[in-house]
Amino acid sequence: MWKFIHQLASPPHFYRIAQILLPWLYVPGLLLIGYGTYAGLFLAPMDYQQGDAFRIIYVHVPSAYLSMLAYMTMAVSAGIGLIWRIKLSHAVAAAAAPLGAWFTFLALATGSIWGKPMWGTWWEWGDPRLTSELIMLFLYFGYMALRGAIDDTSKADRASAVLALVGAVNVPIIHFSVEWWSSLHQGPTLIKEGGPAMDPGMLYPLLAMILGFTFIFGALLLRRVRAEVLFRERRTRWVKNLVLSGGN
Amino acid sequence: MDLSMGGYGAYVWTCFALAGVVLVVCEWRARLLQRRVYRDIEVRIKALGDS
Amino acid sequence: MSGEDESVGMFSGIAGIARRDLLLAWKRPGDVLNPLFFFAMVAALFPLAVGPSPEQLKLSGPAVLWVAALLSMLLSLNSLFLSDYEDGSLDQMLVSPIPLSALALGKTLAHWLTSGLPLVVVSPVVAITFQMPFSVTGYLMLTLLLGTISLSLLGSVGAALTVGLHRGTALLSLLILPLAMPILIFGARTVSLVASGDGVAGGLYFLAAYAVLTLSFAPFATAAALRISNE
Amino acid sequence: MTAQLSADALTLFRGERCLFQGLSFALNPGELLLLEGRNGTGKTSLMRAIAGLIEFEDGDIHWQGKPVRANRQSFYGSLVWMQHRVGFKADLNLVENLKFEAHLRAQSGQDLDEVLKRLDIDRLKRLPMRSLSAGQQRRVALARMLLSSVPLWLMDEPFTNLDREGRALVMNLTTEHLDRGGMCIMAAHQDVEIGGNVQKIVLQ
Repeated sequence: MWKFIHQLASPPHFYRIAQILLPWLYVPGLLLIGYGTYAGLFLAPMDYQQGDAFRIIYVHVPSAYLSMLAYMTMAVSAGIGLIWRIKLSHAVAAAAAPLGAWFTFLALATGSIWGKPMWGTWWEWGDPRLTSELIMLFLYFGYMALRGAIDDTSKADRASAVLALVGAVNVPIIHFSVEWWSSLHQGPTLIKEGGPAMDPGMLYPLLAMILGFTFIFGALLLRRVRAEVLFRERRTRWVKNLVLSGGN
Repeated sequence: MDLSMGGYGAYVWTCFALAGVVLVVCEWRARLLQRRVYRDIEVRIKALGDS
Repeated sequence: MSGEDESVGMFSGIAGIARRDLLLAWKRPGDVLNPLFFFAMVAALFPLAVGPSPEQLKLSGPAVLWVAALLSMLLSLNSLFLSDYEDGSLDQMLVSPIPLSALALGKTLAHWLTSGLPLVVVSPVVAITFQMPFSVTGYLMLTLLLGTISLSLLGSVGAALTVGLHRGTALLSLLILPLAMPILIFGARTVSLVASGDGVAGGLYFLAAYAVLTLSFAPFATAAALRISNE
Repeated sequence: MTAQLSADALTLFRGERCLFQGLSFALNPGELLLLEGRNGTGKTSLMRAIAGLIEFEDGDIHWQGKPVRANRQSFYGSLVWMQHRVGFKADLNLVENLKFEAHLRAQSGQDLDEVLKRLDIDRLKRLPMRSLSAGQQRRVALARMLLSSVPLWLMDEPFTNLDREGRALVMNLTTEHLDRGGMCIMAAHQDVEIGGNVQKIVLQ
């Protein structure tokens, strides 16, 4: 088992295996998203309070969930890279950040569009989730800016890893404090927490979307990590052989 | 099939379209990154030899 | 020739470096005063921009003072490790038997004493111009006291990460501001709550707990960041 | 018996460039290690890497048989480092600077005034560092080494900015330190006349 992990973490192996893995993530991901979109838009029953506008949650919730997942991926792999000095996991952290930022942006945009018919404004500071997402986006920007400011890859890896870990400690605190802050004036919330009360007809498409988005996130992550690995290993024999032989 | 989404069509469709755009952009950016790194290595090898 | 000596200890190291930085601040009072002037000026911008209505100023006072304090702390954080990095003192600190986290803590302590504490002291004067009653001012000082401790500690991590980078100033703000949001939220809201006559214990507990949390992890993160930045 | 300080198969990269590969040495009490080589050959980088400020790509340094990587603090308790940027605060005077140094590492207990007199900087005692010349600042860095009681001296280009008298002083002090059973690693691109046990590494 340990040997297998070690082998996977070796860049040439990872590079090859990731390529083989890609279709196994894309196909189920796209199928799930296809089903989720169709079922979410046309099959799921209408919410009696929000009408058809509630269907926005089928893209909002998965992207909000992914913005968290990407941050966790980033922080955990940065921590692993910092402690065990595994270069591959730094590459994962570097690849996760821009994806996380994009999904955070998507969560913010869809949340804001949802807010217009529901609250009558494009932006409602009273909603803790939107506010947390906004701070999340700033955290991603900070992380990517720090990475961009340091030329030396190994130095950038470790410095941004420290930042990611400090951020990871802070993320729950930020959520908690924003929650407290908005509770002071009884703001509206985007999604009701009533999980069990949700109609299965509404729930299954949502689960399909979340799972599908996660698969696609995995695929995008692998693609980016492959590029990162190629860049970091650009001076090694195997990369040169690969490029000389025109492989991919 | 109610494409107007009970009057909320503009909002709902914009959100789904936006999600599609973001996914496509992410995919495109990832491919672009890979291509760029690959081409840089090619240029390097041509310029400096493969030693 | 003994390698170890009892007189060189962690606490002596913390005290020593804090004393050195205080001495430096004493010889360059501008470094301490400029952020204070900045604080007062930012606070003065708001009444000028919003208008002189006393009701409005009273309402926005806690928020304005807190935002101004946060920005002023950021301003002074930028130079926290810069001169040590430039003149080679940081190298000397790195090869000392004193744990680097202890030295970082000492420097952060000095930073707080020369930037956080003066803000706490000056804040009542600025608060008067926002029509803040004296009963509320006490709470403003208390929240600033707890909040600036966390800001100094959290900021030292950012300062350590950006030391030696070009365009470090803007980057530092970008890194620290989102992390500092909880401090701002609890600091400013707690004062506002006092002003409107509500309970405040929750906010104060949070600020105290957060200060303890940052105290326990920030020095180590700062030390790790310094080693990386100084390569 | 294992050497006090030993390095095996060190490899160091700076950016894309490999500075050296498979470098090994061993140092025992009373010995001097001279690092020679033209500018840009990596003397300073090697020095910084020995001090643990940059990491070797490969290889390990052992202090008293234990890897430095895992026992940083005890290694740092045994060395003092004189580098190009002397590491003093320009706004503080000589005594204030040296007093602060006493918090950073073990002190030999030598009298400060005597040390300063020996280095011929006692009359500069109360001047802020910024008003001292580069050579005088180097002498203060020497005072830091004399005042500390550590066995290993790391000296990066100790002769820069010093006149002939100053250079002789550095050599005398180093010889004395070696005679006391100390060790020294010195990077220099000048002739060094220090008797005794001298090893040389020439970096290309």
